[in-house]
Amino acid sequence: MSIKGTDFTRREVLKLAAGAATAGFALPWTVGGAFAQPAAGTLRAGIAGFNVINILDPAKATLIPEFYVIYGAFNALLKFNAKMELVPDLAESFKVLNSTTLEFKLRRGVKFQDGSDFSADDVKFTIERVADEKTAAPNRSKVAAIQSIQIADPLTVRIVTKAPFAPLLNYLTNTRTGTQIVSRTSLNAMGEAAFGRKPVGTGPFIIKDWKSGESIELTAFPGAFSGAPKVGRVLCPLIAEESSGMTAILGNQVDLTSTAPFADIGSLEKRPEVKVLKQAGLNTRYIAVNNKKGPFSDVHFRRAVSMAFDREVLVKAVLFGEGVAIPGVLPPALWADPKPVWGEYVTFNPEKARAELAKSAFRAGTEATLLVWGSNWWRRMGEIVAGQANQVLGTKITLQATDFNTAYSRAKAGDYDAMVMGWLGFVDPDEYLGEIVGSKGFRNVHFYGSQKMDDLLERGRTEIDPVKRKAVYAEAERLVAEDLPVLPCFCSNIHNLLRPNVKGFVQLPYSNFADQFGTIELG
Amino acid sequence: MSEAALIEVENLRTSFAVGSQRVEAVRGVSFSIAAGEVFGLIGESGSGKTVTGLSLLRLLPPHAAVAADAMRFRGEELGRLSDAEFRALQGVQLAMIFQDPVGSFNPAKTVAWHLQHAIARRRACSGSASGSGGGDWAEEAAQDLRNVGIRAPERVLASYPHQLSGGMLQRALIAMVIALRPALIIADEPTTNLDNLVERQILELIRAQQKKLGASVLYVTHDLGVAGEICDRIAVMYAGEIVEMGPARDVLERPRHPYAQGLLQTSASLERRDEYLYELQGEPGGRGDATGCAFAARCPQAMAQCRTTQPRLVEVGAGHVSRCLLHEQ
Amino acid sequence: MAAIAIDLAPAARRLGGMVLIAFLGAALVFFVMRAGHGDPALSALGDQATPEAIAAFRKLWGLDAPLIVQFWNWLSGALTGNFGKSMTVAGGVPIATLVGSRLPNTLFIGLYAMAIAVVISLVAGTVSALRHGRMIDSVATGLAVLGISMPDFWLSYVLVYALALGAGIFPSYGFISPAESLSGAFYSGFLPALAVAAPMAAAFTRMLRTALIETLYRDHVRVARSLGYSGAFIFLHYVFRNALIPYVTVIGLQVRYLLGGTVVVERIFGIPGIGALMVDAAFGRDYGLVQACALTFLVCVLIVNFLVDSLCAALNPRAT
Amino acid sequence: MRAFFANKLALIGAAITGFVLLMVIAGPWVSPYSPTDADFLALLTPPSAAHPFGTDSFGRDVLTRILYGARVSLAVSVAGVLVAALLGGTAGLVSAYVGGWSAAVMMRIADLLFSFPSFVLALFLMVVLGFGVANIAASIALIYLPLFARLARNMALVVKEEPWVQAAQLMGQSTFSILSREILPNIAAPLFVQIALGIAFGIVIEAGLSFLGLGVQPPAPSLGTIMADGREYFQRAPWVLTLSGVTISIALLGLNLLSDGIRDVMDPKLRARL
Repeated sequence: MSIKGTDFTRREVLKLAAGAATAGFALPWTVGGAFAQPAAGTLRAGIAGFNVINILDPAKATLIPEFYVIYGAFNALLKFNAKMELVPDLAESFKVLNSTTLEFKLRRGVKFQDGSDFSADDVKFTIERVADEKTAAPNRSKVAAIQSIQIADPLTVRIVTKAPFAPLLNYLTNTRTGTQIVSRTSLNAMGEAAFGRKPVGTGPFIIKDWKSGESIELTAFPGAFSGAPKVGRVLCPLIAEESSGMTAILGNQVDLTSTAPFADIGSLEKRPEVKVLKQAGLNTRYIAVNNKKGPFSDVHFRRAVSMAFDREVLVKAVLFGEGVAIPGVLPPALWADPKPVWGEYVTFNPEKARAELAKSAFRAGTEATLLVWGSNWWRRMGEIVAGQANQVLGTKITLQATDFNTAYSRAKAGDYDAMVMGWLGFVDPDEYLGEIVGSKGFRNVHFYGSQKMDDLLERGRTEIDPVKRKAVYAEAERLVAEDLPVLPCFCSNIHNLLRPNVKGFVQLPYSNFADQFGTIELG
Repeated sequence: MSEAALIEVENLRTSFAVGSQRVEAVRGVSFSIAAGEVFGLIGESGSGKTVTGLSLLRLLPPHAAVAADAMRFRGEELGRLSDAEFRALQGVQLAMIFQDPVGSFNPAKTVAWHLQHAIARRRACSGSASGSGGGDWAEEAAQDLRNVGIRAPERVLASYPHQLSGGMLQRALIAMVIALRPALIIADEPTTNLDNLVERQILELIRAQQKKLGASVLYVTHDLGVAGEICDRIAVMYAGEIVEMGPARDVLERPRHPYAQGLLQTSASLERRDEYLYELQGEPGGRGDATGCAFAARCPQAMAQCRTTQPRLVEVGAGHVSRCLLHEQ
Repeated sequence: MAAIAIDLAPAARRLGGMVLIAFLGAALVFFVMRAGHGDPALSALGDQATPEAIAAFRKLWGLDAPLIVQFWNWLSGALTGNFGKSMTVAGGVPIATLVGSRLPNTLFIGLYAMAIAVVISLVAGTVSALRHGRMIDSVATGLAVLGISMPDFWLSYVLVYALALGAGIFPSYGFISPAESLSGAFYSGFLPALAVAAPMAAAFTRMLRTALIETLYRDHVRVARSLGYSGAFIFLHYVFRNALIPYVTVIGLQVRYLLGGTVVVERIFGIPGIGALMVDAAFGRDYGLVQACALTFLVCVLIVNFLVDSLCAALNPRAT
Repeated sequence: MRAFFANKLALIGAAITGFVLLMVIAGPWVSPYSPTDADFLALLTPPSAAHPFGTDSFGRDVLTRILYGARVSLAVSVAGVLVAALLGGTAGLVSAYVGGWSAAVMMRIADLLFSFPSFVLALFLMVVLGFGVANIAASIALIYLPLFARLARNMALVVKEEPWVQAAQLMGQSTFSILSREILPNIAAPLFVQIALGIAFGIVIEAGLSFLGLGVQPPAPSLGTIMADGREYFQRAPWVLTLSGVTISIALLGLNLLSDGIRDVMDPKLRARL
């Protein structure tokens, strides 16, 4: 007989449970206390959608979040004002001596953050360093055209190019150029590696503490020539997910974000606890295609696919309306030209697309792989393009999701058919067209090479007259729409979210950030 | 029932909920045990003898229902006591020695721990210093172990249960119960799992300790030989009822109930190592018709009316009763 | 001395086994990582990398050496505690520093989650075991199963919207390191820890309930009852004490899931921990950093397993 | 069986699991929509009679996508866990019964895999091997392999000593026949429970990976990718994340209750007391 005897009464159970609960909860909750709010005068500026900042040496930085910070710690010779006009920064003025020589008068009395004086020598050092092969600067090509840098006097510097070089002024601005002026004495004293962690510039904020992958802490540089900042300290947490950035600002964990999720702009604009800044951005998104092998090596196939998807749908479904469709690779904001010309091959037209496919060596049922990577909206972009092309043309384009590193290394190796791609934050047409479709462009992972295009691009580089230069790039854009080395898609808006008490942040289309911290006030 | 009875049980009925039904394990058992008396409860597995003991000590699971016309301990009705009041009696007044000495010990604690808490409990109940000995619990524990024949109490005290043999553990268990100085010890087949030699020693031990303390013992067993050795009086149970009860000598030498006779014959046959073992026919514990004698289906002397008439306990000798229609004829 | 040496031998053997497993794991990570796609140079130099820059980068980090040489370089460094520097996630920062600064956060969240899970399971497991088969048991068991059915990333969202953005009780993002402020860490880490804890709490509860019910019906408990000991005493010393071994064992087994869970919440809540670091490192092909993170996780799991085994042995008198 | 029906939670679990399975198997046929056909005129419409779970950012019917997605998630998880059970179980059995150095090596490998935090292992493999259904299944298999190996080994070590196995050995049965006929049937029950639990956790792994963007290839839906998608426009269309999240919880609830129930029923010690 298996009769076992035990039972606990209700009171005993309650007592035991209560005992266990107090024993357990006593541990974590005795500390209690309030969540430490940052001290007043601290701006919490979240860098959202990115969580890697690898290096803060302008000559070596490559990632947009790295430049977000560099903008605020450094100055370049020039910068863009709120109207996106070129204005002097560390230079006081500049003039064109002849078609290959620019002369910069430098500001007097500018101090680096280490207290040393800024002079023409630092300018020469900085630019020569970027140009030096040994530095292996990613932006070397931007200064490769420079023949020499002459120091006329400590506050006058002349830059001589081998040939007329139109983009040069843009390449000397405080954007993703790498030409932000570094202190020769500091860099030599610290060594490259240490400088990359704690660089010394002339900007309004000093990089005080940098926890890799977590946050960067900036403190005001009272001696900045642009004036002492109004906030003493800026904390830039690196927020991996854009949506987390949004919940952070809604929950008042940050005051400002570098980006916002496209989908939520509409609802965020209605909320009182955040202010949404937005405008057309300097960026371009397209389908990179392999011009060397596979179906996309056939221009008719490229044209057929290009006509088979509706760019307006992309804007609606991928960006939730936060952007515009574009027929080429130049962002409209670059030229203040809101109405680019739409060529036949970049306009959605299923009939013509099928007719074009008939001209190609490939037929319905052609298989191809489209690589997608990154956050969800990139995937959606690929999904729609592939889905619509398959629907219209009967092709079998399948998606393959991967991470950016894999996608990009495969693209560089030519081991791909097509991938979603985009660039942002550049300020000169040559940075887009020259690099993306120029035969020597390092963003040309498409193996596209056209003499006609290269000639146009060369003319664009050497044409100093802006009106004529614009005409050259318009022609290049038409050629893009004709040859379709890439399949242009759209250009997206850029966004910043601010708490209502943040005043003085001016948003610029090249995705600026810390360059505005010097003027920000917390109300 | 005599005035001197330590415990009196009248018409104890215990049933268990099995699914939506209730199964009766004890069906109207009455007995009493005098102070200092060893009372044996004998029967096959499933006859209800263990349940009777557990019912007395309130150790049955919640799906068991215990009812009795009376259950008096020293004249006090146990049924009226709350759980808390009853707990005050457990151990120090009414204690139990279980069948399986190995399972009876908390495997995570040493023997010393067990004895320490038993001694502490007794002292707490009997009012700090008044208990026998007082003094250090460890000394007392060692003495208790010596009393049950353990020669090296220090070693045993320091041991965990799994380090000791069954016989050793049973001694320790008895020592632990004795340490509580209970008035009634319910011993539920305490020697079943032990070999013969140890069984004898344990039996003697219980008897000796019982005499020394003047405690009463309710000794539950299926072994008639054991019962004969230790018991003053015996009750034979079958299918939840007492079928025969009387002085041990009378019942064992002159059993009146056919079941008791069968049991005895089996036992004797076992002892003689017969080539053909005498066996009671049928399923042990099986109940016949609800209307008739429970044993009727297996009874070699069953008559027609056995299946229709419930027999009553009939006096068959001095203090000797039996439940059989044969006696009523 | 001899006696001590003998006593230490099994522990030393175990320790040796642990070190071996950890390094085998790191070797596995090393070779698997390099067999896959991707290139750290592209991560470090980014979209504008020129071939010369890539070549310079590979030379700088010794990526042009044969694989086995690279492995030996790494191994010989790692054995002396030198894990090298980060290539692409935190250019030039010593990996040991990076991991060292992140580890406390992960450990904090992990232990916090563990504490929450233990407290919840102690209460729920005890109540449902003691009242098993009744209403409150069904409720507690049901809740426990519900806990397992809320994946941490989904629960994180629910918690953020309910308790942070909705009720405004907790921060919706960010984490204060325990090194900075302990109370701040407890406060800001509550939601992520809860998200990690919920599935574990459920698993612990179920285990504890089963173990308690099993123990509850063992003979020695009934014996203790028969001696008139109080319910709390019996529960503590006879029931709980004996159910502790399977319970602790399960806690040890769950560490694998616990550390896995921290990866997700670290990302969602922006907690600078080892998990988030490893995700970044894996994406950035920061080989050395991935290996170091993997090694750290391995060592954590191994240490916990060792502790749990030791604790079980200490709890179980049969083991001595 | 009676004990199983007496266990109400297990019954509920079985009912939920049955319902989920029915929906996953039959749902896609019943649904008038395709999981991939976009309708750009009906982006992010809230739940309605036509679209009970609303539509997503492509105007696709969320309910249909969830049904297909659950199918994918379930298939990935089941495949991974079954592979793990098969390989791990075999390794455990062989190492327990046959022994030898190869068995020892197998168990050390299992130990090694067992020392990796589960999700870390999965995540690492996805980044290195590439995303995709097959690799998720492989990750799940690798996570579960050591578990099954250990479980099978530990149980087989016990069963091996049972008299009927010893008897079979003495009668000269082949090793394979002893393993498959004497040992396996006696350790099958806990393995089944572990498989059911494993499938539930496999779904969580798949969803977690996909949620972080490392999982199933688009446009194929999985529960994780639908949730990841929904998270992106949660403010605007909360139903996508919420309803897919609730779905995954319901599916897991069913599986967990069921495996609990099976375990209770199969554990005779516990069964006697419940």
